[in-house]
Amino acid sequence: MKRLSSIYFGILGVIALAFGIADLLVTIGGSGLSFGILEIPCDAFRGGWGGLIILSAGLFYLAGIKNISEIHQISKVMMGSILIWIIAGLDIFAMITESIPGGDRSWFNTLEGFLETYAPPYAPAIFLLPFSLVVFYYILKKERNILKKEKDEE
Amino acid sequence: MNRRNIFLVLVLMSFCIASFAAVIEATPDGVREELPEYKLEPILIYDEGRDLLKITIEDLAESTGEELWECVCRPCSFRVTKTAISQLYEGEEHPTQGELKVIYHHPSGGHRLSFNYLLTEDCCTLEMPAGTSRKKFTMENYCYEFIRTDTGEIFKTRVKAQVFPEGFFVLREKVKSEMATPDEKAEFAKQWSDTRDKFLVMNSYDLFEGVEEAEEEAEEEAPNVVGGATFFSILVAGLILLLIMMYIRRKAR
Amino acid sequence: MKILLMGHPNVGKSVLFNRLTGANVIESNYPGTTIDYTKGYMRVGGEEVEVIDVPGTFSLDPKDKAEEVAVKMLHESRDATVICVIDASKIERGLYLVLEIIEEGYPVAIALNMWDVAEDKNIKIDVVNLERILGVPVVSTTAISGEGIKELVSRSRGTAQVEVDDIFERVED
Amino acid sequence: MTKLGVDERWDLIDKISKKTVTFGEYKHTLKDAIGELTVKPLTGIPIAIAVLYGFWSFFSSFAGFFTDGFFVKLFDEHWLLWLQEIFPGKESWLYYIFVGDPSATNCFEAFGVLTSGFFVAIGVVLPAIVAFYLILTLLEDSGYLPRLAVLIDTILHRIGLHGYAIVPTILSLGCNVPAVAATRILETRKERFIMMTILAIFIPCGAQLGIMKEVIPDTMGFVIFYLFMGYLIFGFILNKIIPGKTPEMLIDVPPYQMPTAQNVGRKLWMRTSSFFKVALPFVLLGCVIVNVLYLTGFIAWMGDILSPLFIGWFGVPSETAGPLIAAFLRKDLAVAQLSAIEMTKYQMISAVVLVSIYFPCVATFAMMLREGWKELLGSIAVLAVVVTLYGGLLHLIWILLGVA
Repeated sequence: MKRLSSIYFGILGVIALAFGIADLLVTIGGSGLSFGILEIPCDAFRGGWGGLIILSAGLFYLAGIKNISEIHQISKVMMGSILIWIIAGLDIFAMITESIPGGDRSWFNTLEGFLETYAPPYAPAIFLLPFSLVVFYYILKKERNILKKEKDEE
Repeated sequence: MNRRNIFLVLVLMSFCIASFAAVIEATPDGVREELPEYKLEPILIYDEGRDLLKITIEDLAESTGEELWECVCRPCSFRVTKTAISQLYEGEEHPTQGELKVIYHHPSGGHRLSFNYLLTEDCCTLEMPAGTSRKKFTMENYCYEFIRTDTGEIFKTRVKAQVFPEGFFVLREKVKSEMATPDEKAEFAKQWSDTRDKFLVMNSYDLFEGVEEAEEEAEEEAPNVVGGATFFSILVAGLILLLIMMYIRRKAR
Repeated sequence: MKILLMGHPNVGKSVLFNRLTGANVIESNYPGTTIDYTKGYMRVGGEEVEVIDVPGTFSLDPKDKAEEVAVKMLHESRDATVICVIDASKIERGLYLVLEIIEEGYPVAIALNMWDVAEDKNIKIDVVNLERILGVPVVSTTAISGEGIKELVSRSRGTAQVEVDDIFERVED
Repeated sequence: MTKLGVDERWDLIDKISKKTVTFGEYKHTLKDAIGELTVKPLTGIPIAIAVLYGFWSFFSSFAGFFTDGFFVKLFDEHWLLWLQEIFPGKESWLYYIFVGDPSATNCFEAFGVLTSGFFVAIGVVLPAIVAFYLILTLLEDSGYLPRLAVLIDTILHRIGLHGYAIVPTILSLGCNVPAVAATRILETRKERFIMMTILAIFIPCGAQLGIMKEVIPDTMGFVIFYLFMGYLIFGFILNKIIPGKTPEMLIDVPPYQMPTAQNVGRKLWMRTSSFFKVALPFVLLGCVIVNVLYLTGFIAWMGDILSPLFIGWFGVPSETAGPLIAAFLRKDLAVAQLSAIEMTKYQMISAVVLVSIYFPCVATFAMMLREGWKELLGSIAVLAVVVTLYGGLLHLIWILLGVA
């Protein structure tokens, strides 16, 4: 089980690292890029600053995969996920705050307009989000077998 | 270790400089000299002294030191300036030199000299788009932004793709780097002459994007409601799941 | 009746204070200094009780302005009952201040706060025995969730002065 | 009452704890491991960067949602039109002060107390302040803020402040008024003076950041970077000049815990209401005074006197004298007035930097007065030096860049 999770988070770390570097390069490059539903933003805030954070999330993952069952190593993996949640979460929050007001036409957005703000393309962080949630499963499993061990001791 | 870095940087720099200087922009040989039948209105523009100049395309070619048939850039910059003026100024209104600014993306002397002559030196700025150089042109080089400084109005346009024949730039690159075969050169000379003539003959809304006369309604790509709906439902489902899990954990404690 | 809430900084004193006093809270400034403290009121058994959230202090010999104010406030209210808030996961540090206040002759009640943190860290405290030795009410509380607050309030009203020498005896047997 | 000596007390405590406390085998929980990550510099700094990104992103989405989404529409299409209709005496100076110039299409440019005063106070500043204090309280209650302070202590110590000075600094991004109040956390007068001065001068307040975002979106990055550099440099200089030493920082870092909604709500309410009780009256008062000064031509007169200084030394057109003086009362209005003046991009950067350095808004001025008038005079002296030096330096940079 341990081997599988360190491989999983190793791959996730490399992908996050790649996305972070892509963000930074695109921002330096000057014009945004998009392939299908993935869009790499080119503004200094989301691309540059955000890219830097996704990059460090990747580093956290990679730093955490060696003998992953040890508590300090899981915390690094967990921190990698937390960084991704910050970026992706706030991107989604930005989408939500964008979708509700109706601009100059009406007070509130039309349903079609509302849904349209959630349409692709999305920033890289949102693609990493579902994969970063796997760390929860791993922690819950670890807690369950700690409880089991305690029960065996009593 | 850092000695190796410095060496690496030096190599890189020299490579850039070499490639940059290689290309000298000139008229390709074997070009048709006779010009087609064309009728172009002169550009009307006040100079600093407030008297109205009438600049025809021939004056432009003469004053910038080349025969009209020798260059594509002069007709192109003439026509794009003429179009911009017709878009930014109504009826009897004419621009004054120094009041109309242009940002162009074509590094050739033809463009620079023409714009400087038409609009005066400090109104013209060249910005090289990423990924293009003197040797390698793309459609990106044929975009222009005209700014009326008194009102702040901006007219953005670019040459339409169909003005350049298929594979024109690839062929040009080959010719420029002396790797073209003789008949490729001849083919390029022919395409080059055709393009030049188009700038003399075609009317402006066929040459340039965003010109009102032929109002082709840009179909606003349909809002991707379906994509938005799926993402939103996944989001809501995820949140509900999270709340249930939190509730269970609190209950368990 | 007046209650002083004392203890180290960051042991959850103000959270406990919010629990005790509800909404009617006044942010005031100790005269002559720039140190703020909050004062509030609560009704216990039909009686109006004034509760003061004293600035955090590590001991009764002050090392900075805030501690000076804490000691002054203590000495100004001779008749007050003191609720000492201790971080249950770091009990020894808390007891030092408790003993100092007991020596000053104030009736004291102890709130072993952050009880949940102590449990997470697997620290077990024999509250009954501690109460027997110190001779003052000791109540385990988790201010954030509100557990133990009612018991703390009711038992702190009945507390009385205690002699340090008696504690010495009780700790032996 | 027998008094114990220190050692006797510790013996007694040992005896008591032996009898009552049994330590189970203490396993490092995940929470502690993560806590450690946030404090150690190598891993702590990227986390701090991420938290500040979160802080800023939440702030702009939240504030944007209310301001651009609803308040702009509410104020411009309903409040302004209604006021312009019912307010008596179109041309009278009373009308001019309260409603501003009748031809204005949006509250932002009307410059009347009831129109742009209210719009800025409620439309722009309220959401900014609420968003701001919400995040700050969450960081405080969760226990992350003290750790951030520990992390930043080394950097801040070089400019004579200790880690906890990060709190007033972040606070002043919301509004300078609570920040000046928050400087009370610092112990010595020297630290408090340094903090108050560089805070009032270099950190633009929330409302002004909002307006900057609208007026000069592309060059905003330069302005903030430039101000932040000033913050560090002048902090360093002040620390060297003023006698006295800065004490070592003694912070007790609390364990991480989930902030409770009730506690956060109470703190948020207390801070926002205290802002409105203290700052809002001054904001509106400032608006009245600015209009009166404009009406009586005082600002124009001041402009002529100062114009050699502006053109020669700062390299900005003389019309900016008006907004600069208005900046004393209301920084955010000044930035808006600047956008109406015709100048090059670089002059605009200088002008906005000057306006944000030039003077804290009158509400901050009053708060500093409350802290002690000697400090206030000291701050004004430092301010005068900073303005001439910094403004001239910027102008020099533009000249060297050949863009003057």
